Amino acid sequence: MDGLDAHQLTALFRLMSLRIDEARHMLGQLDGAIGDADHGNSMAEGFAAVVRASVQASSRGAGAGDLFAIAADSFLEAVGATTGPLYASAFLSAGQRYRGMQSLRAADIPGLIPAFASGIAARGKASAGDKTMLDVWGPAARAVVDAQAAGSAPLAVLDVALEAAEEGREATRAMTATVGRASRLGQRSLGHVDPGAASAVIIIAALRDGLAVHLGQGAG
Amino acid sequence: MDGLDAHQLTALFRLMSLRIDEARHMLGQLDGAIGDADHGNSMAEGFAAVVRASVQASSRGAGAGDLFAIAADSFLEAVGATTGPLYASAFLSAGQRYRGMQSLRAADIPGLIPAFASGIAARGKASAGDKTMLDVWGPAARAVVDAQAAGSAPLAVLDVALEAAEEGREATRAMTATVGRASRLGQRSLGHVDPGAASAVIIIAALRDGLAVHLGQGAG
Amino acid sequence: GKKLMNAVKDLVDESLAGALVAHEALIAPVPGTGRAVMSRAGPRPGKVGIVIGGGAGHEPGFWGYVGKGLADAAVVGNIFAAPPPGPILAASRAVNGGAGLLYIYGNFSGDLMNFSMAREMVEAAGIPVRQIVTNDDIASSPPDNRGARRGVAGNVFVFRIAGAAADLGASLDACEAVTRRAAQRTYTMGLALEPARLPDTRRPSFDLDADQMEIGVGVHGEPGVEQRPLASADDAADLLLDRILAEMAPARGDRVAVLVNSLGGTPAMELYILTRRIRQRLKAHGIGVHRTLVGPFYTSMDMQGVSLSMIHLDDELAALLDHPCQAPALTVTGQPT
Amino acid sequence: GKKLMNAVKDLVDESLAGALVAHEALIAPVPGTGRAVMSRAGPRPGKVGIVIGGGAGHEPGFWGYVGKGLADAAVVGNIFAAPPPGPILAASRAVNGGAGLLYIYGNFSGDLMNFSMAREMVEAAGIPVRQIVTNDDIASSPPDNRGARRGVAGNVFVFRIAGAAADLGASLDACEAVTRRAAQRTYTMGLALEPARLPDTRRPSFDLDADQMEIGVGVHGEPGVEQRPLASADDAADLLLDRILAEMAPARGDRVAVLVNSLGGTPAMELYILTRRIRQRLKAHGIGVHRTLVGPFYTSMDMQGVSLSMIHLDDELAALLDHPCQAPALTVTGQPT
Ligand SMILES: Nc1ncnc2c1ncn2[C@@H]1O[C@H](COP(=O)(O)OP(=O)(O)O)[C@@H](O)[C@H]1O
Ligand SMILES: Nc1ncnc2c1ncn2[C@@H]1O[C@H](COP(=O)(O)OP(=O)(O)O)[C@@H](O)[C@H]1O
Ligand SMILES: [Mg+2]
Ligand SMILES: [Mg+2]
Ligand SMILES: [Mg+2]
Ligand SMILES: [Mg+2]
Repeated sequence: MDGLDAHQLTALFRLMSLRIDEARHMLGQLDGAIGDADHGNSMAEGFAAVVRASVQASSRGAGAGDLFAIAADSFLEAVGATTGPLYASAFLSAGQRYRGMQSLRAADIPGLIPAFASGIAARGKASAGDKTMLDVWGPAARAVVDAQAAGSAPLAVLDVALEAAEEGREATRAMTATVGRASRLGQRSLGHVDPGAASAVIIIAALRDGLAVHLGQGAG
Repeated sequence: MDGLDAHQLTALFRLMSLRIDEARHMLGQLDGAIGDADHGNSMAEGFAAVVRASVQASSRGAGAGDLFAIAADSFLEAVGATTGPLYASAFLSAGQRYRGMQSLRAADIPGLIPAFASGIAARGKASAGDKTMLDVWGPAARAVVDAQAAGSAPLAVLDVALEAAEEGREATRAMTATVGRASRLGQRSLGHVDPGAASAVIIIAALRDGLAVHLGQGAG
Repeated sequence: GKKLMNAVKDLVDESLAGALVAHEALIAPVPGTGRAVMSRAGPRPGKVGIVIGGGAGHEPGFWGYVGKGLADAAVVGNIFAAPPPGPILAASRAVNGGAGLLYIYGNFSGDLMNFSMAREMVEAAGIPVRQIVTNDDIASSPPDNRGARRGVAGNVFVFRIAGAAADLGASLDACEAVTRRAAQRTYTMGLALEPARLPDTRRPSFDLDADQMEIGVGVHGEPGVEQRPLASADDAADLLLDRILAEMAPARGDRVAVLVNSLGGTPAMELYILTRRIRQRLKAHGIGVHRTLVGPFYTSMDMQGVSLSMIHLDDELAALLDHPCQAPALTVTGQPT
Repeated sequence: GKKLMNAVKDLVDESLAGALVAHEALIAPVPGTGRAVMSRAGPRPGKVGIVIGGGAGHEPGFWGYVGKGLADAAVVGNIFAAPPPGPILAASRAVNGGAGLLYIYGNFSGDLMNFSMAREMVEAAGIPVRQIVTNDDIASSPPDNRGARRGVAGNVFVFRIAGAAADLGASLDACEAVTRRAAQRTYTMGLALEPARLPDTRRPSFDLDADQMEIGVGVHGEPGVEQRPLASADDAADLLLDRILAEMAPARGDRVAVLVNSLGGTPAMELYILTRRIRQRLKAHGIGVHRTLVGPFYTSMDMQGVSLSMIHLDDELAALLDHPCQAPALTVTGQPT
């Protein structure tokens, strides 16, 4: 019962979708302060589309590894915007990592984070400190790699990733946006949490809690 | 010192203008409740134009009796609207009554009211009870005629005219508008004072007070 | 309640001045008055002159409908107040082409009095004048008292018909007859989400709660006939359309033209949502739509809300609607739109 | 915060559906997607295809600029969100006339990414694509970093130039070159009196006190660059114009075209007051105005406010602006306007 098949991976996506949906207004408000207030809607619609497509694909017998490309497509076409291409790249990069796998082992799950980080970095070409979601995905990915190298168990890896993610999110407060919509505010973006950073933390937390549930260990 | 020359008549118009201007917002609010809220502005601009034209005309040596046609014209062209033609007719009708007079005697002054009433009635073709300014000018005009027939002094005549005017204004509350803009409200106009009735009372009160000042008897 | 303006007293003159420069190729001031504009295309000898007008605050009404194939002159009063006879007279003289004049204006006591006074003076000068007093606003009086109704956004169709007929060389009698038929076959109903605010006081012209809409508003901030809880776009569209269809009573296969009008503060996105519903329902009724106009054609300053106007066409009216025109607020080319 | 709408999730689709019926003679859906429209006049073999687009909420942007002499297709995303590659791809295929495609869109990271992804796919199918990324909003970044600026209402001029050039048969190279020059010579600056309200929350997209205005707002409810006390119309016009003139640096005798744009909730009366001032000042500077557009051309839902756009013309650009076009939101006839 250690592995996640397509249905179980879909359940993981559903948890992400649920958590993002709960945070929809909060994310909209964060985006409103420095952008156009739609980040909550974009993320919520994107993940809802991912869940719909994953349910269909897994009921057609798709393998867990096949879901990522499907997720990429459905997120992208439901959302467009900045987050559509970024998370589509994230899912595609994960899809490459897990290509052909019928189910993912628990030990494979933390690897999602570096995969997402590299997909987002490749598409968005942001640098650390630009006040974007990469300021969460980047540190979280490094935390995963370090913890795996130290031999930590999957959930423990995700625990340190989440910690790094939260630190990354808080660090965006002190950054001035230099890419994306908020960059036009210049110094006025200072003091505000980046919305994309905030939603990234929610996804990572859902990943951790979803894996914990799957492993029968409850939410952290 | 009993008569009013053009300058003194202009002073009377100026008092009307002043009083109407003070009531501008109140009249706008009354009109807002059942019409388009512009009655205060229309009346204020109309009387301001009357004063400007009368000052010019009297400094050019016009007689008091000549001012009325000039007032009619300036009121009309400054205002348009419903009140423009109505008060233009009122002034023209007074102009006919006082045609050729260099100055008006105090005893001539109350006659302004029936002159105004007949001018307004001729132009607007409203009936008593239609909830218009005529529900003030009509009763006030009858009060003037009755008091003059009874031999009252000019100020006393204006006192009873004002009383009748105020009663007429209050009576419009219980009327349903059947002409003018407010007629489209049907029963919803009930309970509201007609703005044109309210401004008519102000003019009559200014006429009374202006004559009192002129006669050295102070405001009533 | 914020507005971009300078002194309140200059509001009308300054916005008119802006219209005259923005559309200088199409319209020009009428000599001798600051409150009337005329078409650069007119007057044409032998053509009936069309003079329209009313209070300010309805921009692009009325100057937006002056141009070739539309009105020859527009006269503008103070905010929500009929223009006095002076500028009407000046406009009448300026656009007289020797074939008589047709005045078109909404049914308001002020407009009636001032245009009638001007008409008397113009006729005294030997120029024949006919008047069409529009009364398309079905909310403002019951059908058996149609003559008491206000004239509102449906004016756009009436101006259009008169302008086209005159441009095609119709006589004064013929212009008057077809314009009167157009006016009789035009129906409008409006609703507001927020009242207009008067420029001087910035106060709302009527009170409306945060969850209410006002049904049957006029275009001068007059209150409507009832308040209802704010409805969905589809329900709002139905409410307007049902009332109009009930009076117009078109048969399957009949044709109409439709105007979904912003009262000033309602943006295009919302107008088009209503348009969609209205067109769906007309289709279900088997009613053809010859032309659909959507936008701020006849406003009530910054009022938030919409009005729906429909004209019940016959072949002649439909053809006149297709006749080319070019004016600041309405251009019809030979091409389909 | 009241809006006429049905379910929030249907807002974009329903308003697009309304546009398609209201302007059915001019625009049609692109096959295979619900989020793109194409001109009934195209595609024309041998003509460069112009594809424009961006988020919804800017109505009549973007579909209002599709028609003969303007864009061939417009792609629309969710509210204030760039469209995904799918409908861009569908539109590209639908309007390909064999002479290549020109994409024109505003400089936002979402639009850049999605249009670029679509472009890769279209080019992989053997159709050459060029892109013009507009950045006319001078408030959004200093002149030495013009490439970081947003693309806003000045798009109307850029679409117009590209559409005219393509209609006249220019090659893809030539279309791209003249459109790029137009984009480089276009400047916009906006200010808001009231923020837009998002349809789902009805919350203002930024906070603004009752006596303040927000200078340098974008068209997506992004906050501007500073707040100031609400100014008179003339001062507001000066503020916008001064900034634009400082960058454009036109010489006496130069010519421009002007767009005084409502951001959604500002009525015509106010726009024309600003227009008057802007034209007066341009005249004082000896700058000729070739064309003036006034109205809700590029909105930000129901935001109250205005933007001023100006394009610094040369002979070729001026001639292209005069080339006839017919689209839902802009008709230019052979006649002067
Ligand atoms: N180039 C980029 N790389 C990574 N993340 C980015 C980039 N540009 C923007 N972002 C992220 O996108 C978020 C905004 O997303 P969203 O509001 O959905 O899109 P939009 O800005 O198009 O409205 C920002 O908070 C930021 O985290
Ligand atoms: N036919 C009429 N005869 C007399 N008074 C009238 C008539 N029609 C309207 N009124 C008066 O005009 C007043 C409204 O004037 P005003 O607000 O200035 O004009 P408008 O209704 O054109 O905005 C009403 O309160 C009423 O007293
Ligand atoms: Mg955003
Ligand atoms: Mg009034
Ligand atoms: Mg009025
Ligand atoms: Mg966005």
